[in-house]
Formats: sequence, structure tokens, C-alpha cells
Amino acid sequence: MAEPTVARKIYLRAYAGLLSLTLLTTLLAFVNMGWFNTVAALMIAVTQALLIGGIFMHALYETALVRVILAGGVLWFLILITLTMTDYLTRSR
Amino acid sequence: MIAAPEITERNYLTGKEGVLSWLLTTDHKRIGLLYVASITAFFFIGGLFALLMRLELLTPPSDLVSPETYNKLFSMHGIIMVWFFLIPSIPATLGNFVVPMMIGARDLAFPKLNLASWYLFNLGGIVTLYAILRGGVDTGWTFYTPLSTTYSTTYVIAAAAGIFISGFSSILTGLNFIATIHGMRCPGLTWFRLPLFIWGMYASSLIFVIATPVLAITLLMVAVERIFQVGIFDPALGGDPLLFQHMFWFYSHPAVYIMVLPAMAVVSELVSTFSRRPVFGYKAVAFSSLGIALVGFLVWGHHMFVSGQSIYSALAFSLLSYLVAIPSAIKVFNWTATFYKGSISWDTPMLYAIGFIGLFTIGGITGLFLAALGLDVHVTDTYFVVAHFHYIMVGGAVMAYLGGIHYWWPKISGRMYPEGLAKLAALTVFLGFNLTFFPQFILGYLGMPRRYAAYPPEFQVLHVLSTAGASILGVGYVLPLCYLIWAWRYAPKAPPNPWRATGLEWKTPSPPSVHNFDETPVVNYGAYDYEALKGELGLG
Amino acid sequence: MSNFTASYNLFFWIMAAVCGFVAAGIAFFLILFAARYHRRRESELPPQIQGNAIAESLWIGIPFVLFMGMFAYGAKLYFDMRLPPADAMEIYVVGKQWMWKTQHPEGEREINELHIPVGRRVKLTMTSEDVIHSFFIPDFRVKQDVLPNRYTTLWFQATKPGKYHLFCAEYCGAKHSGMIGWIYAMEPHEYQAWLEQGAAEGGMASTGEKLFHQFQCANCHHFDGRGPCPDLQGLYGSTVQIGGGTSVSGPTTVVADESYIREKILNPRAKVVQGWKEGYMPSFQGQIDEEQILDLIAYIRALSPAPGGAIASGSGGALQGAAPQPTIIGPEATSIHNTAPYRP
Amino acid sequence: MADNSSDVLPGREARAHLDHFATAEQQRNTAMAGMWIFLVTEIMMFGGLFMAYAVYRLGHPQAFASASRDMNIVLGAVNTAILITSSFTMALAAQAAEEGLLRPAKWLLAATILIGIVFLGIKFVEYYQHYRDHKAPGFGFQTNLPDPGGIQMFYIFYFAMTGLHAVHMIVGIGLLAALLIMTELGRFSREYHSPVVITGLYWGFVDIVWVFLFAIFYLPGLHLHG
Repeated sequence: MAEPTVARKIYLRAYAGLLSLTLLTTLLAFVNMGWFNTVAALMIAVTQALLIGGIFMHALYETALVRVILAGGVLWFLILITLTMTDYLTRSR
Repeated sequence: MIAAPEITERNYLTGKEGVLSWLLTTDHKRIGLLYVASITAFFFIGGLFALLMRLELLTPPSDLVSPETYNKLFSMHGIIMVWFFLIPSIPATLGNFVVPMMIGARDLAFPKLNLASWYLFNLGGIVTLYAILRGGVDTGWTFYTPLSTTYSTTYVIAAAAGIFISGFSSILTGLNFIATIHGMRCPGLTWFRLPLFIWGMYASSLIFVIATPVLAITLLMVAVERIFQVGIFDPALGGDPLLFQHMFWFYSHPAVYIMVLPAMAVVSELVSTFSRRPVFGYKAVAFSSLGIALVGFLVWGHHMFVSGQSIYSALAFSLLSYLVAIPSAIKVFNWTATFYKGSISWDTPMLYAIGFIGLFTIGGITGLFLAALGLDVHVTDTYFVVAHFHYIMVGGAVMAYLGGIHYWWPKISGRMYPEGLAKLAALTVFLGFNLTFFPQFILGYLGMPRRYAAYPPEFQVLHVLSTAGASILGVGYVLPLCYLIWAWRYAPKAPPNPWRATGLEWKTPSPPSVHNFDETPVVNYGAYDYEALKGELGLG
Repeated sequence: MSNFTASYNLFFWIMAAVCGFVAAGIAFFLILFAARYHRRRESELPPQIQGNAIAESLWIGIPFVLFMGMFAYGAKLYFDMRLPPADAMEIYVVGKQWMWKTQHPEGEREINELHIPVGRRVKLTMTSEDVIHSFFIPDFRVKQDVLPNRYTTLWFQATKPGKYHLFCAEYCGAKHSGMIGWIYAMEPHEYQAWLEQGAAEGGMASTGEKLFHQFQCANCHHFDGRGPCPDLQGLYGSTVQIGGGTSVSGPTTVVADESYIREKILNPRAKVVQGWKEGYMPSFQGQIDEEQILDLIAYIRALSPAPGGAIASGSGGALQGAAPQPTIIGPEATSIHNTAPYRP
Repeated sequence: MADNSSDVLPGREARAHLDHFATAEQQRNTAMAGMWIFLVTEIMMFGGLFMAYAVYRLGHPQAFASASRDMNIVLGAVNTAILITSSFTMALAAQAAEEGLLRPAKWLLAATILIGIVFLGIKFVEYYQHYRDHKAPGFGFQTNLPDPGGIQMFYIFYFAMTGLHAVHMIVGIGLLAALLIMTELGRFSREYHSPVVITGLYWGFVDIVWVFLFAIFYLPGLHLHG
């Protein structure tokens, strides 16, 4: 079949990485870093999403079409949030 | 690997018989016809509401119906026409019927999903009709908060639920088309050999897939706020009603392109076939479809110039709105140029195409007025806007739909249609439409607000003209319904390719067999390549 | 007619001419080609023209330039409309299902009517008690949505006396089409006479002052700077240091405008002034209505020097120097003279 | 007149491809593309909620932080680990199905279902605690924290987003149960197993959503505790 087989070792490493990132993000949240708390939490969440999507869901090993579809979805979500925020961040109250 | 083609004399209409064979069909052509039946019903229900509104507006006071009833009429007219006619109109009927044939496929990628879409669509429609029969909904099709969440006492949740359900039908149709166009093209049919109809359907499918979920979640939030009496958009509880507007228009502005991109796609086919020439600047027209789909997502804030959104945000949305006008302009100019030195026939579909180009141009340039920040302030929420979007949606999308129905009618039914009557109907629709909606531009400029059950007497003359036009328009719509039903049984049989057109769908018999092609076609020529096909088509 | 009408109409008709010319051109060529190249024989095969890069770039490029011009002109007009001048005369508007309530600083209250002087800049500060409405004067070419729990503004300068339509332009429920009224633009002296013949209940600021005592604001907000709460003299229009609060993520500054004062009254913890205790001031949410809030704001405005320091230029001569700035000496001062209403 | 144009999901019997496709590879690629497109619609659906959450968090920073302090961080973190584990077993199940190892695939699917049910169990314990503490908007919501509107807004989005997520979990468990039965009935083979892979994509997506929900609902206020 066209499906590339991913070594079990890679799955295990991704799994271990995901669990440690969960622990890390929970512990970091107790440290007061001001606005950086939010950024750190989101950055770790994005990393976890990449691990799940890329390895567990095989996005890394898929056709270019799948990657374009996925990038499109993320791009349009960013459009939604960015253009809405242009209103909220510049509205004079 | 390929299953042996079934050589059969029976076509898709006669292949299996009985009501159940239709209700359980997974044939894209039959599903297309099921959609035709559904949306025609909804079109005339929505049209009835429009007719009652126009009658009410004959006189300045609200005398024929009460203001409450009038509000329900325009709300239900909008809801039915937008979600149950315009959105599915061309993609779900003509798109369903034609797309697989045009790309040389035996069906859509997910035929069962396609049937499920039709059921979801009707389920949503029935729920909405239930809301209407129980007493209707009076929020306008836009469901603005806090009117819809806190103040309206009508069937908001039921109507929203109906739209929510039918939204999944849109999503699944779009998904099906995208997967099909990517994965099911026949050998040799590269992207730049695709007919422009496919490009348009692809672009509008992108919008289906990306925008509809946001509408679904927005309506869900409105319903939750109404059911649990919590304040998601309620300013008294820290919410913001403008957030609803952002989310609503993130869907509803691209939704306009869901309506008009397929219309443009049909017109590209018509213009080419009836000029017997490739569309002028194929690539520009193809990419302009994708351009409209993409940039169309960046302009929703132009519905909110006076809503209280940030003026800087409005500035960005205005600029982007002008950018989205460029691909539309490209299409209009390129279609016009296609006529130059062509071999122009005056068959009915071409009359609709010419009508479309004219009306869409008027709709488009009045859009330029509304995109200009300062000009929008006065004419927004007036009849100017009403006229503008009717020129796009009715003058544009419905004209193209009718043009497409006539164009592919021989393929759909295996019979021709009465040409003289059809020309008369096309002319009636064109004249009736302009008489209905052109006076509304003037009304809007004079300051007549939309959604008014009663109005100051100085606006009456223009309203009377508009109502007169609407009655002509109504005749223009009933006419095709009558003669096409007649033609289904009694008109002369059609040859496989009556227009000498180039699309693969014309290589099938009329009507096509169940699996469209006896042999998978192989394409080694570009779209609209009359030169390559002139022997086959008997031209020269 | 207002200061915007002429420039709006000019822009509108220039657009109409340009766009009409293009539309007519397209229609002309469509019909011309359709007639000139009408199919002569059933098997005719015309020359197969694929496209022309120069022609296409022309009809991409020229519209683009035109569009940018339209955008720029539209944006300029819009910013003129959206940014009210500092010296404008203030009117307050409250929309509710289904009427417009307007209020003059002098205390005149009207329903579905608004009297204004010709030749003076007028700024409307508007809010809604329920759903979204929209204040629309077609002849003035102005329109602005009116939102609950928030102030939006609108300004214009009437140029011709007369009676003009006022419409609600945002669908607001059953009697939306009944939420209409009239704008009366009057010569300044007539306006002055109109004000005087009706001014019975005192100016907004004076009503606000009564409310200031009635709601016991005066118990804490002393005017000698020694009370438990900030002294409100000079607050309006000043820049306030915010130490924290529920609607900000950290220390910041805000300008104390109408929206700020309104938020302080209804939701005092949203922005806490630097150096003052959080949670000391109670919320008046649910105890005070929109019109009373506007009265209080007018009073707090009156405690500050008028912004810009001068009355609007233009022909509002009759109003100039009509009354001196009232003196207010702390909460014990019971009232401002009713006969000398506050004027900005 | 065989009407064999049936859909990909679920296949009637183990066979190479459906007859409106030319090859098995075309069918597989189209099905995968279809599923990924579906996931894009899911991104946009949750995306609308994430966007609204962001707007309101911007307007009520303090309320969102202090409300999140009342979340049970231990249950939240444990549940995150649990859901990640279920993604792991799901990925292994899909891999096993691809390799034609149907017996391990069956056990891994069963494990995934079980872990998913544990996740939902913990989630409903949390829901019950919020309800008991009068933190469920619409059901006697009470708070004495400042900016009650903002606090309630936090809980509205908490319930809406985790609730929508839970609905997705329930649907996912239903799909997995169907897969389990189909595996038992021998519907899958080394050649035909795309339903398992496709459901794996869905399950992975649901996990990704949860990772973000954990970050925005459980973490924001923790550091204020000190």
C-alpha cells in the first residue's frame, strides 16, 4: 500500500514527548511570567498539536494535497481571528 | 481493475423505476434532479412571501398586513431564498448533474454522502417550514443580536436549527466536490484543461467548506443564549453584539460568492459555447474564481461600516473590498471580449448569459458605491442595498441558473425545450427584474430604509413601479416552470450534443446512461478547444 | 441639508458617471458584438482567439487605479464624518423600542424630534436601552448604529433650515418602521427662542447634580480632594492613570470621556484608578437608567473647563456668551442656577 | 443494473475498490483527502468558538484568569494525559490495521474506546462539581468574584467548548465501536482498512482540540495562586 509505515519507536517517542510537554505546560503555568504565560501555554499546545497531527495522524507522511488542505484550514482560522481582532484592538472605547 | 462497463440501452432516468429507486439513489444525476424539485418548491414559497411584501408596499401605511406580519414576511423571504434556494441552487442541481460528467468520472467521490446531503437539506427545510407554520420568525435573515437572542418572541430557535441542519448539507456537498475534482479527473484532464465551470464549482466549494461551519457555530451560540438565557452576545453581561455580526458576516459575505461563483461558472460555459470560442483569457478567468473565493473572506467588515466597529478596521475592510472587485471585473471584461469576432448564436441560454453580464455589472458597480466608506454611510440599510444584492443574487445567480437549466436541459431530460416561449420568458424576466429593482436604487438614494412596513408617502410612486415590475417578474418565473414540465414529456428528442459544445458531458448520450461513460474518456486537448474537436463537432 | 450633503452628492454622482460609463460601454459592446458577429451558418467556426495579455493587463490595471481613487475619497469622507470636532454642541440620544429620546444640555427633552440650530456643529452621543437601532438623517447623509451598553457618536452641521426625516435604519423589531421622527433645523435665534420657551425643568447638568446627591455619590466624591474617592472636578477629558481592573490586563491610561464615566457608574471595577481602592465604589447597574447616566455625565462635564475652551465657530451668534460657566463649590453647593443652564 | 456505487465508509466487504474509482490508490487518496477536508470544517467550527473566546478574554482578562483558577488542574492535566494515551493507542491501531495485523488492531481499538470512556467519566465528574458549585450558567449560576459577567462568560465558553468536544468524543467512541464490530466480522484486510485510518484522523483531531482547551481553560490563572 501507499501508506508509509512509521516505526513504532517514533510513535513511542512522540507519546513520551507529548506527556512531558503536558507536565511542562502544567508546571510552567504556576510560574508568574506575566503575558508570557499565555504565549508559553499556546506554544506548547501548538507543539503538541504538531506531534499529534504530524506523527499520530501521519500528516508528515501524507501527499502534498493533504498538507495544502491542512495549511488552508489553519490559514483561514488565522484570517478569521486576525481580521476580527483588527476591530477589537483598534476600537476607541 | 476497472469493472466492465455496462452497455445498456437504458438511461439514468429509466434505469430503475419506482419512487424508492429515486429516494435511495446514489446517482449524482438523479440527486441533482431531486435537488431541482426541492429548491423549486422553496423558490416559489420564498417568492410568495416576496409577492405579499410587494403588495403591502403598494401603499404607504401598513394596511394589507400588520407590521409584525410584514417583518415575518421579509425575514422568511430572506431565510428561504438565501439558504434554501440560492446557496444550493446551482451547485447542488447543475453542479451535481454536470461536474462528474465534465471531468469524465462515473460519479462523485462519495455518492452516499451526496444523497445524505439532500436528506439533510430537506430536513433543514422542513424544520424551517415548521417554524414558519407555527407563526414564523421576525428577526430578519441576519438574526442580529440582541434582537434575536433576547427580544424576539418568535420561532428563532427552530429557524436557526433548520439553517444549522441544512448547513451540513452545504458542507458535505462542498467536501464532495473538492475531493471529486482533485481525485476523480479522467486521464489527461489536467487542471488547465478543465472547463471554467469546474473552476467555479471548486472555488465555491472551498467557501462551502470553510465558511459554513462558522455560521453553524454562530447560530448555535444564538440558540444557546436564547435557551439558557445566558449572555453570550448580551452587552449587559459583558458580551458584544458586534461579535455576532463579525461571525455572521464571516460566513454570509462569502456566502454571496457561493451564490455568484457558480453563476459565473455557468456563464463562462454559455459564453464559450454560444460564441463557439474559448473564453478570452482562460487562465485569468480561472484564477479570478480562486481569487474571489480567497479575497472574499477578507471583506466581511464592509457590512459593518456604521455598526460601531473601529474606523481603522473599516478602512482595512474597504480597501480589501476594492481588491475583491478586481477579479469580478476581469471576468466581465473577458466575457465581453469573448464575443468579439465569435460566432454568436441567440439561443435562450445565451440571452440569459447576456442578461447576467448586464445585471451583474450593475450589481457589481453599485457594490463599488457600498465599498466606499463615506458613500456607504448614507445608502447602507436602505433600498439601495436591497437593489444592489438583488441585482447580484436574482439578476446574477437566478439568471445564470435559468440559463444553465436551459443549456443542459437536453442532457437532463433528453428533450429540447420550446425555443420561442423560452426567449419570451427570458425577455420577461429581464424586463420585470429591472422594473422591480432599478427604482429601488433611487428609493435608497432618497433615503428609504429597508425593512419598513410603512413609509412616508413621497416614496410611493417608486414603490408602485417596483410592485408592477415584480408581477411581471413573477410571470417570467412561472412561464419556464410550465413549459419545462411540458417539455419533459412532449418536446422533440435531443441529440447528444445539440449546441456543438466541447465539454465531456456532451459526449454522453442524452439523457446519459447510469454510469455516464461506457469507457473512461481520455483527454488530450484543452478546454474549449474547437480546433481540436472541429472534425468531431462538424465545424469549419 | 448638512455640511456633508454637497460633498457626498458630488462623490456619488462622480461615481455614478464613471461606473455608468463603464456599464454602458459593456452593454454597448455586448450588443454590438452579438449583432455584428451573429452566427451565419450552423457549422461556422470563428477565429479561435485565446486572449491578449496587453488588453487584459489594461482592464486589470485601469480599474485598480480607479478603485484606489474611490477608496481614498470614500475613506476621507468617512473619517470626516466619524471624527467629531471638539467644539461641537452636545446632544444626547437614547433609542428604545420604538422611539427616539433626545436631550439638550439645557434640559430640553424631546421624543421623535430634534431641534437644532443651523450653522453649528452638533455632536450626538447615542445609546440604546434595548436592541441595536440606527440614527439616520437621509438629507444630512449621516447614519450611525446605536448600541446598547455603549456610546456611539455622530456629528453634522445643518446648512439649511427645514424639516428633515429621521429614520431608524437598523431593523429593531415589530414597530421598526414607526421609529421615525423629524429633525428641525432652525435659524440660531429661533432655536434660542425655542429653547427658552420650553426650558422648565432645568439643564441636564443641574438634573445630574440632583442625581449626584440622590444616588449619594457626593458622600464619597468630595470636591476638596479629601474624600475616600477621587475628586471629580476636572475629570472630564483628562487622562486617568489606571492601576488595574477587570477589563484591563495591567496598568494603563484612558481618557475620561462619556464611555469611561458610564462604565465607572455601572461597572466600577472594570478600571480602577491608580492609588484608589478597588471595590470601594458600588455598581449602579440596574438602579439607574440611560437618561440619568447622561444627566450625571453632563454634570461631571460641567465640573471641568469646557473642551477646546470656546464655543463653536459659525453663525451661532445668539448662543455666544449666553451664560457664564457656573461655579460649583463642592457637594454642599446644592444647585446650579436653573436660569443659567450650563453650556459647553 | 448493479448499483454498486456505494460509499467508502463503511465498505460492504473487503475488496480492492468501489467501482466508480479507477484504482484502489485513487480511492484511498480521495477518501483521505475527503477526511482532511472534513477536519478543516471542524477547525473552522471550533475556530469560531476560539475566536469568540479570545475576544472576550481580551475584554475580561481578570475574570478569565480568576475563573480558571477554580478549575481542577489535577483532573485537567490527568485527563490531558489520558486523551493523549488514547491517541497513541489509536495511532497504533491504525498502523496495525495497515499492516494487516487485525488481532492487535482489535485490542488497540478496544483500549482506545476504554480510555475515551475514562476521559468522559472524569469530564462529567468535573461538570458535576461545577454544577454543585453553582458555576453552570443557566442553572443557578452564582459568583462573588469581581466582574460576574466576565466570570459567567468564561464558564459559558468552558461548557460550550468542552461540551462540543465531549460530543465529538461520544461520536468518536461510537465510530470506534463500529470499527471494532467490523473488525470482528472480518471486514478489513491488508488491502482495505481506510475506515480505521480515517477514524484515527478524527480521533487525533479531537485530541488536538483538547490540548488547546486545556491550555485556555485550565492554565491561565494558575500563576496568580503563586
